[in-house]
Amino acid sequence: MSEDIAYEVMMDHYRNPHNYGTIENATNRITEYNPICGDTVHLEMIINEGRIEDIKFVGRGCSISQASASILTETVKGKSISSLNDLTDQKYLMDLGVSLGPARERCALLSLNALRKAIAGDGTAP
Amino acid sequence: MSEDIAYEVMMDHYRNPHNYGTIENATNRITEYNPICGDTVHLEMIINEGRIEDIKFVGRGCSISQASASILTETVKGKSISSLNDLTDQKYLMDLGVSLGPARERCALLSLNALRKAIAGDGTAP
Amino acid sequence: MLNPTKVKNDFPIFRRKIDGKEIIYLDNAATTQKPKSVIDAIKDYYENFNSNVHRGIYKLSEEATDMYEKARKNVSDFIGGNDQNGLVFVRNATEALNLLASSIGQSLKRDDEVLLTLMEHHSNIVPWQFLMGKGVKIKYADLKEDGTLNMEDFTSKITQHTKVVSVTHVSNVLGTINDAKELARISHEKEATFILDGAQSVPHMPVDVKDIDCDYVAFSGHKMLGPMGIGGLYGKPDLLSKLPPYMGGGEMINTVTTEGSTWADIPLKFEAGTPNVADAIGLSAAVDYLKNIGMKEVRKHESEMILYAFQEEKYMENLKSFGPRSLHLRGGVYSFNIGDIPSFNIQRELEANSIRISRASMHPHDVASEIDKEGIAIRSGHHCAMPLMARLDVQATARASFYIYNSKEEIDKLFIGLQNATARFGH
Amino acid sequence: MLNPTKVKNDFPIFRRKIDGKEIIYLDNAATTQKPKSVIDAIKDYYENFNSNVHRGIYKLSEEATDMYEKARKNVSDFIGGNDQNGLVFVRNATEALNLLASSIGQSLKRDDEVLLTLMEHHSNIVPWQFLMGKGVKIKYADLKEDGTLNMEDFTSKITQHTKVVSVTHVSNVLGTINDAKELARISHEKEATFILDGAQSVPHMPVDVKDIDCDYVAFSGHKMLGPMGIGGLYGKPDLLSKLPPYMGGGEMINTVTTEGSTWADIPLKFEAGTPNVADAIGLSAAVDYLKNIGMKEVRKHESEMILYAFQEEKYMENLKSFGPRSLHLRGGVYSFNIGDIPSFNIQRELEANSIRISRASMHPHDVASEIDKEGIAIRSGHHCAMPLMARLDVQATARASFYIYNSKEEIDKLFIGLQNATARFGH
Ligand SMILES: Cc1ncc(COP(=O)(O)O)c(C=O)c1O
Ligand SMILES: Cc1ncc(COP(=O)(O)O)c(C=O)c1O
Repeated sequence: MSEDIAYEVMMDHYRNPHNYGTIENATNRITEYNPICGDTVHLEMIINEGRIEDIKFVGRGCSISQASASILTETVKGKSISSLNDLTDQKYLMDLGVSLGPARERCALLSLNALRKAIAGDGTAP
Repeated sequence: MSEDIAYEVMMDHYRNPHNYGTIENATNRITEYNPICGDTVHLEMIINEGRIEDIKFVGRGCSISQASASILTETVKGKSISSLNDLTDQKYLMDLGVSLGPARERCALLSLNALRKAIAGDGTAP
Repeated sequence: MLNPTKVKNDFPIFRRKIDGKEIIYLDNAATTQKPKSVIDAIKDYYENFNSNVHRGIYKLSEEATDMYEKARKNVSDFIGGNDQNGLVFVRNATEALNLLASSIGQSLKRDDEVLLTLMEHHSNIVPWQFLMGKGVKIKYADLKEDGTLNMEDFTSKITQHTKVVSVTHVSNVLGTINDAKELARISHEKEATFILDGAQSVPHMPVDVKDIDCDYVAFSGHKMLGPMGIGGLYGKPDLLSKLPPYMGGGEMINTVTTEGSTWADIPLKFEAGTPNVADAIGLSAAVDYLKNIGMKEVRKHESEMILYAFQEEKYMENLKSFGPRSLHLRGGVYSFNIGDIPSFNIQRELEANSIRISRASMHPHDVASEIDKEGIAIRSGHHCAMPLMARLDVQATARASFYIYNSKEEIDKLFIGLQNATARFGH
Repeated sequence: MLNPTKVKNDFPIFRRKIDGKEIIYLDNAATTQKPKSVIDAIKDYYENFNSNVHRGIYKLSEEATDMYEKARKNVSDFIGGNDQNGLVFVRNATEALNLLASSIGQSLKRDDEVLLTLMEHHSNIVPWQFLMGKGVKIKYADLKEDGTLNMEDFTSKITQHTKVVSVTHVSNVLGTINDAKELARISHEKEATFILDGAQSVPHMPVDVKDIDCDYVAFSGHKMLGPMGIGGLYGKPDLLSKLPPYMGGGEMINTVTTEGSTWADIPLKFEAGTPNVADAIGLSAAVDYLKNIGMKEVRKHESEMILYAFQEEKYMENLKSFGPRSLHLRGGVYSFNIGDIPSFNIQRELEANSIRISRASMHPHDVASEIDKEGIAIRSGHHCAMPLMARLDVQATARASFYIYNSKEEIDKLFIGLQNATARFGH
């Protein structure tokens, strides 16, 4: 995937986010916030027997942070929690396929960090 | 007076200080201390009807601070307090006749500052 | 009249091109670029005079001490101080405000009040919040819709419990210029200490502490062409003398024994440890540079820049800019958004039922990122003023802030850049 | 092997002559001179990269942030930290120690004890004394006659009330090298926090925080070839994370509302306000310079210098030098007096019945002044260690302190200068 195409994919996710919304019977919820810029992502998910059965997000922020949230939910929905161990920051950024500056990388990683915290139980639930 | 001679005069005061000692019935006493270097001058004096009737000092410090104390006691003994108003830092340094760097000027002024404070009543007495 | 293109020649950094493009630097409220004379002053110090000050009896140290104290006098004079002992060198405005909150705070008690405003920078909020633990109350005067301070609200919130009023002279987001003199008058009427956060005023307009009659002023060297790592705290000498010290250590003492210590006179009482002599001298060179231009000229130039931005913004669809429109109430700070960027609220987001980035909106980060591609540096985010963001109900803004090397052509390029960015983004 | 004469060529200041004489700079414990590479690094930053860090989305700010964080890693690695988040940039060792005393102090209660030693610098005394107001007790471990720490006294003074032990690694007066590892071990056995004042060790010998197992270390950039205005506080990351912040403001927060605030992660939690990016980069260049020489070589050179001073001092009548004689317990600091310079005591002075400057004594100020005339810079005074002066019963000492650009020839000149000075003074 060329970087231009990857960028277009991201912009598409930004304009037409997937899994946008909340989940009534969520088991884990979290609102994560980037102190440097104020970008916000709120995640809700149902975790059952070590698997992310459903996940949705609501957010407000720049294209990178919101597109990334949309892509992340797509990526992890249905996956086992243990498989997340392999999803390092670096791998995730690489998968996105666009080269971001260090400042924007933090935007892209916001939802992944939120997800990790929610799973670790830092979020509120239900 | 050439600067060399002035310097010799100072060294003479340092080696053979005038008015060295204490005064039993002193009206004003003060110990003044240069925080930058630790030089110390202790002054004792009898002030009567606005006049410095007697003044002595005890001290420990560099040649400049101790010579200056000796010279100062000579200068002000018998003088009226009001005449001290004219004895500014600058005049005093000029009268000493040697050019000191800013750091050593503070040494030279230690006893004059002590005198002013003692007269203003900052010292202990009797 | 100030010629920004000529001024620009004095700043080595503008010789640099990034990806073949000239640098258009519009983030001056964050930090400013340095003229050659400032860089040279630092270099000259390290190459010819470097040594520790105040205690050395040898030549280098005497020279360095002399230069350091002359820098103090120069900076003190610049803000109208008539006693250089009222000028304490600190790292930056943040340290100055922490010093004040901590040292003044020692005498504050439960239910004493500190009055701030909703347009303060975090540096003039958090240090005061540290005092909440012992029961000190922090109040915030509100703004009016035009972005100026709501004086009625301010006056109603200052009470006989108010011990400290601390207000920014110029908002780093709205550009609002507060009436420091009037705020000082009201504060003193209530016997409150009046502190001015001068971080955004001292670099940009004539500031006279005597005329304002403020008790303390905080400012940063790096925001006024000077080096990083140095700033100023001005205080009325009699007040400073009574204030307990902040940090302890070398320089600031009179005597130290195992039983306890006594303090040096001001300003050294507040300068614990080896001071940043090189950067104090650098700041003094910055002051010389600014004096040479003239602070009235600086102010006039920035007014013209803002006026020009007001004229040109009209052609940008969906652009909303913040802050007062009257030029005499407005510094050279220009915050704006493309469309609405409301603060995050799940309920609200859900009702809108989608990210609702209507094509007309563009998040300020995206704005900054996009125009960076054209070599234009602006800031985006909360600008360390989160309570103000909440008050304005925005998540973030984009901000262009002007200084003496910025020209109208650069504003043209900013708006062209914005046009291009929204065009690229909008479909 | 280190060749000081070659090293000297890297330092522009030594090209200067004062009154036709080369500069012999022997006041390195106060501050050190700067190599060209450090001055260039600062210049290069201001000329090509200057901007505010951490928040800008544009290129300059991203580059500056990257350089700043690389500097942090370089400095952290230099002292053996294995997590750069444990390295907080501060102004100097004094600020680091104040930060620790203030932040750790928040959890100290009446009758908790802080154990220091009698050889501490004021910067490691006064900040702790600030806690006496709330009933914290400060104890001081004594020295032995040879100028080393009295370990028995130290061990007897550390109790179950001791919450903090803070000790200098190397005395800035005696040159004594304390056994930091052993002191850390004893402190931890008693569950006390162990703080090392590394101001005189980090510049002069290999220091490995992991090996020592100290909880915190404070040091100053300007004493290790780096610029003024920057220094380091190392802390074990888990301890630092739990420590409350010191200053409040920009950078160090996570959220700020009118109700209160939450903090950023370390190290930013402790870096309120715009950091001194330029000088952090300068310090990193200094670290590179030192790494290139090798800290073992630095240490060896200074040992040789001290040994040479021990050999040459014999020819100076009436010279008394202080501090341990064993080279492995001794850094490159050489304090001495010509004759006795006891501390001031009216009774004693009167008994002697005159100033009693026997011809054999020469006050350290006079010593420093006289040899300054020959271009040699040494310090005289209490060296910000008044409790140590009281313990040694001296009013002041003269001090020569060595670094990588000092040579044996310079020590020769020092002693010749002293000979000449006493000769001029003695009659
Ligand atoms: C109004 C205001 N106050 C205080 C500060 C803090 O300045 P510094 O980060 O230099 O301490 C700033 C700068 O961001 C500011 O704009
Ligand atoms: C042992 C020791 N600790 C602390 C300090 C304080 O260093 P600074 O003045 O750079 O904060 C010094 C320097 O004088 C020192 O020698």
